[in-house]
Amino acid sequence: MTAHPRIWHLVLILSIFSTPLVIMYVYQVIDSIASPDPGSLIPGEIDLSNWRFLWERIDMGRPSIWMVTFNTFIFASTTAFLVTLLSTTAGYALSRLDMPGRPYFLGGLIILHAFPTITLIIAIFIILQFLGLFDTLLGIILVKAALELPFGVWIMKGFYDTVPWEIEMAGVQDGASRFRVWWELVLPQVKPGLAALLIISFLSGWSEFVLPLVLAPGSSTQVLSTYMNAVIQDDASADFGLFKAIGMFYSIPVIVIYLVFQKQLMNIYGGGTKG
Amino acid sequence: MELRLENFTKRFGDVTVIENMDLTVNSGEMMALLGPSGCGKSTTLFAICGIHKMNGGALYFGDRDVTTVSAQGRSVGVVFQNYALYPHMTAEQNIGFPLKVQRMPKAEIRREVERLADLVQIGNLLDRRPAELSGGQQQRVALARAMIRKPDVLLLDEPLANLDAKLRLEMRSEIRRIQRETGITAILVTHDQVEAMSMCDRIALMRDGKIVQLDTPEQMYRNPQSQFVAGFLGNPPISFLPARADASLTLANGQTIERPPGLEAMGDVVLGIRPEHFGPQHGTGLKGKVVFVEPQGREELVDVRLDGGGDIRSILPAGDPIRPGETVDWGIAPGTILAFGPNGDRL
Amino acid sequence: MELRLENFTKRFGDVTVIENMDLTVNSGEMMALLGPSGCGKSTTLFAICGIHKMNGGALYFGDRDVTTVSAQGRSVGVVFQNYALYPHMTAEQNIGFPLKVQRMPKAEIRREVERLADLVQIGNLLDRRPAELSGGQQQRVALARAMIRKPDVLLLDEPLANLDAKLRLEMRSEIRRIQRETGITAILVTHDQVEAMSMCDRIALMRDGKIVQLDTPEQMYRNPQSQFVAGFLGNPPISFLPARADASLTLANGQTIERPPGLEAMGDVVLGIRPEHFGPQHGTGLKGKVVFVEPQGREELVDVRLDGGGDIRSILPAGDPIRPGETVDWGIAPGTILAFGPNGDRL
Amino acid sequence: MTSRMLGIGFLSPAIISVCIFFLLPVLLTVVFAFTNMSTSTGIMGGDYRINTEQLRSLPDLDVSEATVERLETAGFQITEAGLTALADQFSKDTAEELREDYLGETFESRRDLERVLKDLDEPIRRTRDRKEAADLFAVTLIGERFGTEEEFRAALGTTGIDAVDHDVLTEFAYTGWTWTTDNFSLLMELPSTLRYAANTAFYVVATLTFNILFGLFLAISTFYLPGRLANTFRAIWFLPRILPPVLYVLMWNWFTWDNGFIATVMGWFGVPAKNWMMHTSTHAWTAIVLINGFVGASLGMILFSSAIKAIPTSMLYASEVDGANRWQQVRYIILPQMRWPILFMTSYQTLSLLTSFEYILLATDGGPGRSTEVWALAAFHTALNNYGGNLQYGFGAAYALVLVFIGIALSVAYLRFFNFKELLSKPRIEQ
Amino acid sequence: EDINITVWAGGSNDSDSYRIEAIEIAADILEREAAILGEELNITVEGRRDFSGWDEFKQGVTLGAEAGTAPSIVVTSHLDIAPWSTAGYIVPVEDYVDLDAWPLSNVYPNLMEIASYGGTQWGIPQDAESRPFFFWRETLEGIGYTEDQIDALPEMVASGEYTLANVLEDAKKALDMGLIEEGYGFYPRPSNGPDYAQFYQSFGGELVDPDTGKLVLDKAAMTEFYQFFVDAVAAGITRQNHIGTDWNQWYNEVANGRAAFWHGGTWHFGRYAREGNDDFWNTIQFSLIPAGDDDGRANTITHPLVYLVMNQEDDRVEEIAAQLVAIATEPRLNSLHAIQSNHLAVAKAQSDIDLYRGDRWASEATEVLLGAANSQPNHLNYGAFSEAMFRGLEAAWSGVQTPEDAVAEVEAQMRATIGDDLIVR
Ligand SMILES: Nc1ncnc2c1ncn2[C@@H]1O[C@H](COP(=O)(O)OP(=O)(O)OP(=O)(O)O)[C@@H](O)[C@H]1O
Ligand SMILES: Nc1ncnc2c1ncn2[C@@H]1O[C@H](COP(=O)(O)OP(=O)(O)OP(=O)(O)O)[C@@H](O)[C@H]1O
Ligand SMILES: [Mg+2]
Ligand SMILES: [Mg+2]
Repeated sequence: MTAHPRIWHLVLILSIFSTPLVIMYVYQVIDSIASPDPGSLIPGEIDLSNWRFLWERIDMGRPSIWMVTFNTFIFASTTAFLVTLLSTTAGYALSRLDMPGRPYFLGGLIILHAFPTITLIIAIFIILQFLGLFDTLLGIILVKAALELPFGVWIMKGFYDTVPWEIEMAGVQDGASRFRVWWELVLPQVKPGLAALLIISFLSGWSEFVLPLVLAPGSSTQVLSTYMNAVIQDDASADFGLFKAIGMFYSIPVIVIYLVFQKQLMNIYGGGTKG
Repeated sequence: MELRLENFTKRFGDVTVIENMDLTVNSGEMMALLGPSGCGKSTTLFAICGIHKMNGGALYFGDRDVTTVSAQGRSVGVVFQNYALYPHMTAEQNIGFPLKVQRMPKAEIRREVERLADLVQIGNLLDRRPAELSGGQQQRVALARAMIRKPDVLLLDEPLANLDAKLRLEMRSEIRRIQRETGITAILVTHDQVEAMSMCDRIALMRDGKIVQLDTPEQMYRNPQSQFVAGFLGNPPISFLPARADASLTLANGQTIERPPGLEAMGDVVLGIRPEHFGPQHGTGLKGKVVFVEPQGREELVDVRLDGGGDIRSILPAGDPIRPGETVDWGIAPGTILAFGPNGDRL
Repeated sequence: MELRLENFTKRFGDVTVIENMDLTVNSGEMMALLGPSGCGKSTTLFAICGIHKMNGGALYFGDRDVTTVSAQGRSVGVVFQNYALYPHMTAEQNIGFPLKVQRMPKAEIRREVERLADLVQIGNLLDRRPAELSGGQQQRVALARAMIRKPDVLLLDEPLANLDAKLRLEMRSEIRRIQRETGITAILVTHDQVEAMSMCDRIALMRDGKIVQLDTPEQMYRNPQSQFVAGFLGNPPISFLPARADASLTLANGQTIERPPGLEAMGDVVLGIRPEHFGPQHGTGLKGKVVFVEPQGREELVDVRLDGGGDIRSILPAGDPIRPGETVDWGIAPGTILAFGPNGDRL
Repeated sequence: MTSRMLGIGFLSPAIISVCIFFLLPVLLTVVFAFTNMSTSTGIMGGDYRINTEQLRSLPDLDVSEATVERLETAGFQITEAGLTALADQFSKDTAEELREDYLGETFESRRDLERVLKDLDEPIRRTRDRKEAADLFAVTLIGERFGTEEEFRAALGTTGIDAVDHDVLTEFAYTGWTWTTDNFSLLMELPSTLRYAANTAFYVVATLTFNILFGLFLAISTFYLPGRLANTFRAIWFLPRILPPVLYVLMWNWFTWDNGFIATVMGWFGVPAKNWMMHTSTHAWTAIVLINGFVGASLGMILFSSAIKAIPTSMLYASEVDGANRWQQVRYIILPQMRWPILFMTSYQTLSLLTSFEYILLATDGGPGRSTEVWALAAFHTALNNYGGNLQYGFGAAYALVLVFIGIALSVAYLRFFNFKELLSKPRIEQ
Repeated sequence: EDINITVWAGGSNDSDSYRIEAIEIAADILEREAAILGEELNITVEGRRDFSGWDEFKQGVTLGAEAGTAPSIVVTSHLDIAPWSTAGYIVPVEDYVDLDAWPLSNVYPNLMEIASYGGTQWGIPQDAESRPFFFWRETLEGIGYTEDQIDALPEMVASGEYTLANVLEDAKKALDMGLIEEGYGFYPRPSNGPDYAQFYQSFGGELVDPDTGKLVLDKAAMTEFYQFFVDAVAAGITRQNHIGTDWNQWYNEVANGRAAFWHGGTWHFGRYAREGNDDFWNTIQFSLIPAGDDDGRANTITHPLVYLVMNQEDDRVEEIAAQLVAIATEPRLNSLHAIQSNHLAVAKAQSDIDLYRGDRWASEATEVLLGAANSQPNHLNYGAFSEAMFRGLEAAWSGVQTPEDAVAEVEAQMRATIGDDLIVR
């Protein structure tokens, strides 16, 4: 766009609105390493004791942060992997393959895409319990993956839709089977989609709170969100510095992923939800 | 290899796009499928290569009935309009892909790829990916890929549509050269009459899913079987003038022209006059006023509005000092008038 | 209104796209900005309409210095390549938009829109949205929208690029007619030489951000100031043959041609021979073999490979029985050879 | 491989998991909504038992007084049959001793009998054995649990209850869940229903309005800013979307609590410290709308930004040379062309907001005074999370079912926004 | 023989660690007993108390019980006995242990009664406590009380001479005199808890009808109870947005005299020290919850946590678990918890243990409070009752509804959810 002399108006309004967020971000960082005195906003001395949770248990009743982090990582990455895997095949089938019932699958997909999933949690509990997967990481992984699937399939279908039909036709014409065409010719074209979906579902898993809270309440299946919430709720020790340090620790991967994959993230949210 | 389409019918849902079409392409011939947008050219091509199923009729490659053979099983090379190169593969991998799926040994693939690369003259570009190639180079890679399996038939779907004017000129002769050199039977789908005429041995001109005329380019230009064909070919396009035929031809504006020899019909006719056949060099006979002059370098396009109504176009070598507004009295080259009946058929 | 660009310089970041360009378009004149892709045509246009700021120089509309006036403040009408119609508005709303933003009363807008719609002959299409209009009709709407403010200058950025061949022909004369009727000063940006030559009073041929020649179409075709200009204009394109000039002209292949009168240079030159100036009708003199014949309806394009090397193209009326492989001995029309020095300048 | 086979193969993993964790739960939710399932009924079926607590409400029941009497007094009786069994399973001497001293005697509770067994000369020493021994003399079924209906009816027989009353008692004693439509009549009756519905409506409308308007504002304003600045603002506003909700809400808590940022800053101006999130329901609503709104605006910003980017620049140029100023450009060119994304965001967000409660749960948990309790949160509280501990699965499912219906209805409407016809177009390779 | 015992303790933090450790010690003892009998018993005890709150804990236990992954022993509110026993999640301890024998025979009978339901002894009390009313001495002195008057306060409260009306009055006075800040006159617990049933009782409310065993909604008492809080807000001595105040902030404030009157748990005693108040006896006075008016009575509620044995696939685990619970009830073991966490004894003999007797707080509190303490009823629908009661209070307190409207809504809510088991007065 052409440069405009009155841009500072916009910048001013935007800045005003952004101030609360920025303050939150800034103090999120400051307080985790140097808590100000109560009633003051000026940070005190650098104080790494808020980070003690890294090397000691903040409360003997709680699991170690490292185990929780490990759980979270397993949960998020496995979910992301599953979602991506299933979406990749299903998205292709819906986008490209001529098969009976395709319109119904597509319609169903859209309905599910917009479906209120969290209300189903009681019923999901029953199913998990029936499968013997209640209070296991595997259980919440499967549930989370299934709930994310409609979104994932939708995204992947969108990416497949942009691959020119001619590429596929050329592949068929060159003598390759449909499977081979998919694997060798089409899949490489949707790599950005795969990456984006992988990132998004990882982030979504990393942040998930309600599912682990309800469906995996045990100590050994704690994830960072439930761990952090438990620490915050614990009325024996309110220490915002500690919370914020844990929060920092929790959000570092998110920030890193954001910085590295900014483009893909913006794309998927823009492109993935288009009609 | 001869290609024969018999009674070909294609429907999409309820809509019949092509009905009972017959087409024979001789061995080694290059045939154009020419026609306006939506007439069914691509549909025919997709049926021949097996990407679409035929709803009726049969397709033969030589004596082999391939009607129900899958696309993978037919030996057809196709060049798509936007090249359809695999963007993640180098030119070499693109060209070699058809052999790779046949599990041919690497060394052999390499040899074949080089042979084809030489044929299309891109031997030095084999490591590049499509994005690093110019349009013409991509076109060549696509051609090489289509040819590497030594297919029975080569199909080209508007192969030049995405190239700029100069490249189009170049690739036109290039494709023709390669087709001649390999002697492959080829079908070219296009809606550009210049391409069809300049590249092909014969042209099948289609309209609404039917072949309206199948002829050599010269024949089709000189001897169109209908007003539609006459209007479709020729650049600048032919001018049509309605007239009444009796002893002579009386134009709607009242001017008269001599009956061309051989024209027997009487009553309402439409006359077709090509721009190169109307001009001062052809004598006199039609009076009018120049309304528009378009210089085009070596030639000038002149629109003449006849006295009493009716526009007629002329193309003249550049340099004649003609100005809009000038009144003219120009003639028509004898024996060049095409006459059509009210239904559009040639008389 | 006369338009004057003085010392115009435009940089994007570090890259200087245009440096110190001068251009004057006379009042009521239609000027083509012609040149290959990326030469800076659109950049110049955007500077004139005020969408881009100029990094140096000045722009005058008549006597008014508009260099620092915003796009909204200049009175220019622009037709964009893809028409840039507002898809959510009807044709009427599109055309009326420039007046609406000036808060003109509705009734007046309506009257003006009708006037323009009549001018571009789409009076019956005013309720349709762009998606319901054909390419040519969209083009007309865009034209009407550009003209409704009675702008000082009309700018057209490749207005015909997206139209098919027939429509292009039609819109070419249409745009020219409207420009003539309204007497507006216009600039047409195009990379199609035919468009530039057929529509404009003068052509500014650009290359790499510079105007290399500014002339009438005829002059530019007949009298190109450089090899680049000669190569850029003409369809089919001119053929170039390197030669040595001494007493006569000796081609690289050893054949000799007579020196054209007026050529004074000695040493290495490049000869430019237009296809219409080489052929049997011009006598004999150059021997070679026909390598390729491309029928194009009323004409045939013939590529001749000269004995000893070098290709030269000829265009002949259709119907001459020429076949590839034939040996020929054709001449060049006297006085038509263009000679260029090693640096490409006309000698 | 035909596309048919390949398609089925490619789809089935996704379909299976969606069926198990998506469709099946929907069905189960429908089923549960028609039960009285709760913590006390359990989920997997129940037992049969009557305890002393229930004895008190026996008179309300349609059974004879004799039955009530019998149930209350049956107790433990030393009978010959019991003694024989005791002799078999434990010791003859004990049985003998018991017969001599207590034959025919009735004990009101097992504990009394146990004491006797313990105090014999030949006592039964181990606690568990004593309990088993005592059970041999049980006539009463009070306090006993029976796994199946047959066992319970048999016990009724043993106790000597009139067969006429068996059916009523069996039903009375069943602890598992039963079918009922009470959940829905309860929903109709409860005054809170209306309030939660109103809360939800307010929440959805307010948040949605904020989301869309502010999302639009962000998208449009960053569009006009030079790259660096725009990216900075985008980053600031994108983070709420991807930050874990627990952390994001913690930041808000810090911002608004009594010793938090606002309170501290307001303190400088003499405003007494208060909890700016929970002070009144207005504060709570403001916080809720902002917390959710920032996240929603974040999504809106991204979606709308890409929609704006999709508008051809030439169209914007055109409007500039047509004389439109920036505001007119936004008003007449950009906004009208964002109709579809706005519509999409609206319907999509409506659904998400209707069913989302994560942020509210973490921020106010419905308070103060349930003023921010929305429908989905009420479902969660009722079914899974309350201080009382008696979780009402069936009632919670009824709450959820309402949302499920709204969800389906909205999704179908939403289908129409998508150009569904286009989806139906057939794949272009027919094999 | 290897036995795995899992213990989940709700609402516990570091100072409550003996809830689990006592089981561990008991396991050691039981192993040794077995060893003497020549059996090799190997008990692994696994404890867990990292729950976000009671809500999550209960949800985890019930869903776990449904899924068959429930712990062997839970430490939870006695109120859970009714629903959990009905659902079959827990098994009666009386099936496995001799209630007439040491140490269970030594447990206060009223506590044992609280841990039973429907005539069955389901659990064993784990600790006892009570929820007294606290006064900040300095503030009272500031408004004119002498030291003796302050010392006599508990009796005045007990006898009904000093009522909640006086509390309002005194707090207002303190506020007007600037001894306290606005909102710090009466500073109640910031979240739902049994404490609030006490105020209902203060105004003459009865939780359960002793004859029929049905729950009782005394509308008049309930309205007055709500009105008291509304009045407190109106007088500026209680904050309208008090509910939801951070617990840590709350502890810190009451321990250091920011509030004039408040109420809390006996276990807060230790917390006050941790918040820097080492001089409880000279700074704080405590009593029963004062009567609301002349109809009401001073009272306090004890809300013991209980050990419950959860239904397991393997009976043997249940048996061992029950025995561990019994052993953990040994006075010495239980005193460890009582003193460390400032709870009260569950067994009479604990008063004879030096550790316990040496603790002034434990002894005095037991004396002043425990005798008069009643408890909430074990009733299937009590959860719904208490939930509705608190929500109503919250609505009135925060000004969302008037006390009358709130009570009306509570009544509707209770009638709908409790139905036949409710008596409305
Ligand atoms: N998959 C399809 N479903 C329904 N109708 C179709 C389909 N493909 C093509 N058609 C219709 O069949 C007719 C012929 O289409 P076809 O693509 O063969 O035209 P074409 O001659 O190749 O045109 P163009 O020059 O525009 O490519 C058109 O009317 C088109 O709308
Ligand atoms: N916004 C820009 N930033 C940087 N470089 C630019 C920008 N716009 C144009 N250029 C460069 O300026 C040069 C001239 O561009 P311009 O668009 O004017 O070419 P053009 O003559 O219109 O070409 P075309 O016929 O392809 O439209 C090109 O090299 C182009 O890469
Ligand atoms: Mg086509
Ligand atoms: Mg351009």
